[in-house]
Amino acid sequence: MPKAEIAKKTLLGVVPVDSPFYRFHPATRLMLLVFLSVTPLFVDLPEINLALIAVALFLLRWGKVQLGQIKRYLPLLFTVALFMFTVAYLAPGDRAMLTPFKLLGLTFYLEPIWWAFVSYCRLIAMLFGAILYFSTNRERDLLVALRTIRLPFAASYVLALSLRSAGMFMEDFATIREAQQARGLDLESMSIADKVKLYTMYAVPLFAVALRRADEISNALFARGYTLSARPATGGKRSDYLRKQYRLLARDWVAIAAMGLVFGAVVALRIGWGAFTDDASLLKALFRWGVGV
Amino acid sequence: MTVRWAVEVEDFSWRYQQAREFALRDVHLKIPEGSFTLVVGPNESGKTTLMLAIKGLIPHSLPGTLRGTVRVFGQPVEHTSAPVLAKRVGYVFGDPEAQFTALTVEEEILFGLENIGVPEEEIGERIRWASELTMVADLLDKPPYDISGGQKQRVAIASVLAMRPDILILDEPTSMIDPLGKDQVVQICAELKATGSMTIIVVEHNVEAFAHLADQVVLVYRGQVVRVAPPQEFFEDLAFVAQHEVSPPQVTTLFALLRERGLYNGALPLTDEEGIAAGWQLLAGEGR
Amino acid sequence: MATAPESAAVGVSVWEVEPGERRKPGIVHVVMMALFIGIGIVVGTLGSLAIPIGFVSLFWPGQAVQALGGIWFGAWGVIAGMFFPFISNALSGSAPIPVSAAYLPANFLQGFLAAAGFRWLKADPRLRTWRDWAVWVVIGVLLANFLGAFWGTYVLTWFGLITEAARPTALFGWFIGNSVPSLIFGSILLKYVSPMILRSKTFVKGWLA
Amino acid sequence: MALIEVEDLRFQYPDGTLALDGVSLTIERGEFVALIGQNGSGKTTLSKCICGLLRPTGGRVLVDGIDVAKRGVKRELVRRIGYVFQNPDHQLFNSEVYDEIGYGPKNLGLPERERDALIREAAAVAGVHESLFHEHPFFLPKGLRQRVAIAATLAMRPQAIVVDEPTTGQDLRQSLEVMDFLSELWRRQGHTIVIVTHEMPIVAAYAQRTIALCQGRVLIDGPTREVFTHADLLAQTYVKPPQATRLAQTWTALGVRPDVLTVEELVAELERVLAERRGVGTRRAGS
Repeated sequence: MPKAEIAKKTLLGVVPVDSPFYRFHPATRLMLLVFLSVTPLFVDLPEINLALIAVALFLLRWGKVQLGQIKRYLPLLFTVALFMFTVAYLAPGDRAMLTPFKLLGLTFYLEPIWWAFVSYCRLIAMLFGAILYFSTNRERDLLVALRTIRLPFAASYVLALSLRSAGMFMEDFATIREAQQARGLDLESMSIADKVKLYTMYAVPLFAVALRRADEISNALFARGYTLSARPATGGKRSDYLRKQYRLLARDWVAIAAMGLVFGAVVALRIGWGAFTDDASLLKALFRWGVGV
Repeated sequence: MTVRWAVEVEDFSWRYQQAREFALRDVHLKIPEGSFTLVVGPNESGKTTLMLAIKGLIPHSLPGTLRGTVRVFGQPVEHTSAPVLAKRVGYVFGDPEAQFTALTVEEEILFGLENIGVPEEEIGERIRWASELTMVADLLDKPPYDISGGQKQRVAIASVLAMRPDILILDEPTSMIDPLGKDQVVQICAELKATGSMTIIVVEHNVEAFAHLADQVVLVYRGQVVRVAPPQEFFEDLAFVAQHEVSPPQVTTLFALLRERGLYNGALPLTDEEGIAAGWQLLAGEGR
Repeated sequence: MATAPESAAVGVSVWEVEPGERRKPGIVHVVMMALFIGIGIVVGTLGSLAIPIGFVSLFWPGQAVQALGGIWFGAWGVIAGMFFPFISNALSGSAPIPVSAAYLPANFLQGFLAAAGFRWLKADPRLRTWRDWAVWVVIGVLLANFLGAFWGTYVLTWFGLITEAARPTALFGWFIGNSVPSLIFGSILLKYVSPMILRSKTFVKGWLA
Repeated sequence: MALIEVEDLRFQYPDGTLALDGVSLTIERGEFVALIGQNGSGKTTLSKCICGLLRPTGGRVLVDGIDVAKRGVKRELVRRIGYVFQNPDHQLFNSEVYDEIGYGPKNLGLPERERDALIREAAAVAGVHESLFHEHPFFLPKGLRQRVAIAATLAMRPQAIVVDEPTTGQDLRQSLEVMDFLSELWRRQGHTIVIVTHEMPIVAAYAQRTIALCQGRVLIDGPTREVFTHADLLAQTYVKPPQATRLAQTWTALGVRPDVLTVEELVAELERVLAERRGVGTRRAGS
């Protein structure tokens, strides 16, 4: 029966069983998320953001993530693009100041369309940071990382508990849905209005279960000596066994330093020298040439 | 030799805040150190309330009206803090799912250890000890919600055992799990009893599985402790037991009925083994 | 409807602390906050995935969760409402972390306004009178969502995700798109779930307990 | 035609676990069946497939001739088979007991008068007193909530009901109450009853027929009395026959029947054997 596992389920997604990422400290991996999510804020130049996306894709491959998994983000990537370009088309701003061009018989304006493209590249680059993170980190890694950067135990504990409870509610949700079907609810032949009412039928049992669970869990916490301050019985500092299982190694420091340097350089170049604006974009030139303006 | 009492409940009454009636009335109960106690009685009779009082959840985190005292190793529970109580009394709840809060089995086990201030150097060793005893050592890396019901219950026990409490309370530990899981929980209890270092209290409907381990059986009925006796003696009066809505082991009922019919006059067996032997004696050994 | 005789005396507000009643924050509040973040993650994620328009929440029942959290669980609920969108946005891929961070003030307001409105004006979360309804609709839904949409669209233009010219339209769309599910989803929950919450230990009368 | 026909049923969960691996069986009208087996043996999956709550990945289930996986048959189906969940909290969502029980009939689009009659009848049968009709189900004790859940299922007048772990967490009296009540439905009203359970004494005392599953296949299926004589086979799915049966089986060499189910039966059996033996014994004593 046991088959060779290549992927492990987590509450938030799926991660590979074995990945070169795991050689890095969870805090380093969290830094990568921050780096990939924040750097695009300082970059307009779409080439660089596209390059960051390429880097994220490369890292996904390198990290042995099955690319099939990120398919679920595709509809979103598409609708976001559709939305942004439609907005740019319908509400371009003061038309007198803009450069019009024709395509497929419609009149577009260069600046808003181009700006939508620039923003889209930036947004997707940031999103890929999160996709990469949740595809290569388990919840436990997130906790260790947060504790390594000295988030108080109580806060990281609430986070762990809420992630765990999100998982439980997903399960409850599935059971509740079955329970409603068992009572003659035919989802397939329902109108939208009925589906809205459906929310109550899910929400009431969901909250009923949650209220009972709140009682049970708080009793369980008391039983195991947890107090609001999360300070141990002996007074003094709480030991942190989990965090001590991980050590920041030379390669972690190198990776963090590299990301820090690149980020610092980007910020300095952007603010000090006005670099990474879209003026320098070859794609923009290409685009202009393509639409003939 | 004087007996040291692990638990002394004196004149204890308790009413939950929104309830009209007292859940427990004038309860007296003493549990000797190192003993194994089986608590029986119908649902809503006050068994769990009594356990919550020993654990200190009453009155520490449940509102209500209290009379009398509960002492654990001589100390009134009311004046003992949660972390200190956690070291004294371990509590395993009936539904293992409901007490899990961590994302892996290992974190589940170490959570309590950090709460009671066990130093980091010792934590690893305690995790190993508790997980081996409960046969969950190979699950440490798994999420606690992604394992079977029996495994969940053993993880719950491990996470309490790791704190090495002086008293271990198991509140209906087998009610939610499959037959294999039940057997394993009973086996763990037997092993713990054999080490002799812990005072164990088990609340159960499944009397059949635990009766033979018990030093004393406590019957809670309508908010009162109505009987405390060693198991053999406890099940002697089957009419009394049945009247209080407790099901004795089938083997005990069997021989009690045979005795009523004048076919048997030995001691009432509590386990398969005792029953089988008594049966052979009865049928093959020329009756009396 | 709510014509059944209630044990609570007429005129006694659910927010009144009864004589002899001791209220202090406990573990159960922290646990409920965590569970509520969990519920928010589920509702928020499913809401975003159902109609994937990404960062713009055109049909996002999450605001209802924020408002209810504040009403039922006071500060605990407001905090929960501030942080669950971080996770649900990341999970559904609908907004990257910096955008989620920029939404924080709006997330705070969307929970806080309802919480404060119900407490200050002594409105009943079970929506028993027209006055309760008015407080809910005007403060909990319309005002909260207007401010939320105002700030949210500001964030979007700030990140260059929509054009300045599109902002009024986006604001209007966001406001309507969030108010409608809030009104439907939130009203139903207030009506049907509040009776359970009010009788539970987790209900918060003041801000912390 | 059998009420429930299961043909080569397979079910694979999205994570790849094969829960059912080719199950075939038929359940006739008016049977009282127990589904047993270790956790993960597939009993809950099977019972949910039978009620059309899970869509099988292979094979099919016919209830009264209707393929349960077909679209648009839900309403047809609930009038034939009802499912009671283990945790009533997952099922109850109305703020009054009366509406809760009436939810199913309302889904079926029945007129109010007819609905009211069904609700009152189902409540009476399930032991939910009319004085509870306006209570909030959430605040009732667990035993009562379970009854409300059963009443809600009964109100749709299904010919068969499937109950998942009816006695888990219940004490002696409550277990007997629930089981006696199901037994009554079966005996008096001719319902087909399927229970999913770990409690072998309950199976022995109530179920006419027992189906043991192991790793997604039928391990053994037959009259309960016969099934429990195969202790070695049942051990594969970690099920032990009730204590009375186990004891009897260790005394077969002494002339005790191996297929007793309850303590009462065993007492009678021992009396019989003893009486015989005493006859033999006196004779031997004389020699």
